[in-house]
Amino acid sequence: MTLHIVNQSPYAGSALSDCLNALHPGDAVVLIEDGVYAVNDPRLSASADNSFCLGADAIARGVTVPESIETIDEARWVALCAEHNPIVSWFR
Amino acid sequence: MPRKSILAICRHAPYGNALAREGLEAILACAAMDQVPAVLLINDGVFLLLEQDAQQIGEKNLRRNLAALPMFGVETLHLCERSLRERGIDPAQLSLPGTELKLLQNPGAFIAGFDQVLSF
Amino acid sequence: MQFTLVIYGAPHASEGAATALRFARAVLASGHEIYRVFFYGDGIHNGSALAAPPQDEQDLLAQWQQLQQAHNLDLTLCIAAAQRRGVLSESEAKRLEKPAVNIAAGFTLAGLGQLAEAAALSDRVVTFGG
Amino acid sequence: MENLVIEGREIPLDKEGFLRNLGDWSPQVAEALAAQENIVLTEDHWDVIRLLQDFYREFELSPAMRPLVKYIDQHLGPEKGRSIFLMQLFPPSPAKIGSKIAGLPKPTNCL
Repeated sequence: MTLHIVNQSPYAGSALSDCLNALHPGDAVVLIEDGVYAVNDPRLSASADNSFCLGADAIARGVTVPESIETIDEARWVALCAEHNPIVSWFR
Repeated sequence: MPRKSILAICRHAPYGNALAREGLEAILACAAMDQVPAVLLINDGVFLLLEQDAQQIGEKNLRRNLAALPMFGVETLHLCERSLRERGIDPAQLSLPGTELKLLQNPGAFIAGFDQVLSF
Repeated sequence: MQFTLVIYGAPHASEGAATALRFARAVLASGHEIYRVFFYGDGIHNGSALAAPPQDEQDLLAQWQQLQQAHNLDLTLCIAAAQRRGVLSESEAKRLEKPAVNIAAGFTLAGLGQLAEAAALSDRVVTFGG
Repeated sequence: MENLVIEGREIPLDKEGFLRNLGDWSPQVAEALAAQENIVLTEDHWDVIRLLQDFYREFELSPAMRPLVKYIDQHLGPEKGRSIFLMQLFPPSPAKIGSKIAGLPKPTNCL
């Protein structure tokens, strides 16, 4: 199962939608950096079964993460990377 | 070296971002090292296939670099059909000498089949 | 598990390298290993010895160097990307007839083959976009 | 590396013996560059030099060993499309030495 990492605000570019268009059932999505601005994006909840958000990046930006998305720390992010294969980054 | 299946995803348009050129360079280098990757052009990466005259802006022609892939052992290019349609490109009009162009309807399933992905 | 990190962002220009540093620490703290950190594109600027950020901002170079020393990390700058952007070792500066050397201690210049090799030999490759 | 002098005109070379100005290339310059590598150009050398230049025009890349072998195989046949053939012509590093003599850009030291 693929782990997708998105680091761009959905308002700034297409990284999130590009990612969601390449999602396979069971894949997971991790929002990091400006990607955390996507926590309330309806497309995310509609397409992704498993969504995660890097807590430090959300707190740093004053973004509140809804309960539908699991807030994770760096250790959990690493564990997700170990559990999934391959890992794809969507950026800029 | 142990065999790992490697996929290179190119999703940036040529010239506006160095990643289009440097991504291709990385693909050529992997292939020259006998780690021939599969290549997927998706999102703006499909623009690499357009006929182009980069001399106009003092750049080297990236479509020509792309055309070198078969010499390095990459004989198939995978294209995201949706990305082409969204950009008004008719897949039937595309060709690259020496290269088989394969359209993908479901890039997610394709990506999931690899061990490693290099994103450019 | 062996991780390879690929970094495209210049320090203080994009967040990628700082995020990668946090990720790298977490990888090591979780008992995994880092096979290589490969700096590509603008990411090669992370290996410039001449960066001098203000005292009240994070010093990414010093942090990479500390981590490198503590864990004997392989920090590789892509030589082609570095030549274009002007991060040179002593031998490259000599070969290319350039007036200065600015690669930081702890970093090495090497070819893209090192990325291919890392992709083949590590268990996971994680890209940190610019 | 000392500069070349061809018919009274000075052709500047860089430290590694590559042309500083690629526009200076001519068959005579190629002979002189080859002489610096202790190579006397034969018809086989010229076939490869022309193919190196064609490769560069076609792909805008200086070829690495593997693609060069494949390209030569396509144009001169399998007898010559072998690394041993190239090693004999342009030792010890055919892609690099051949590119230098053919007047292609200096490789980026990448591989």
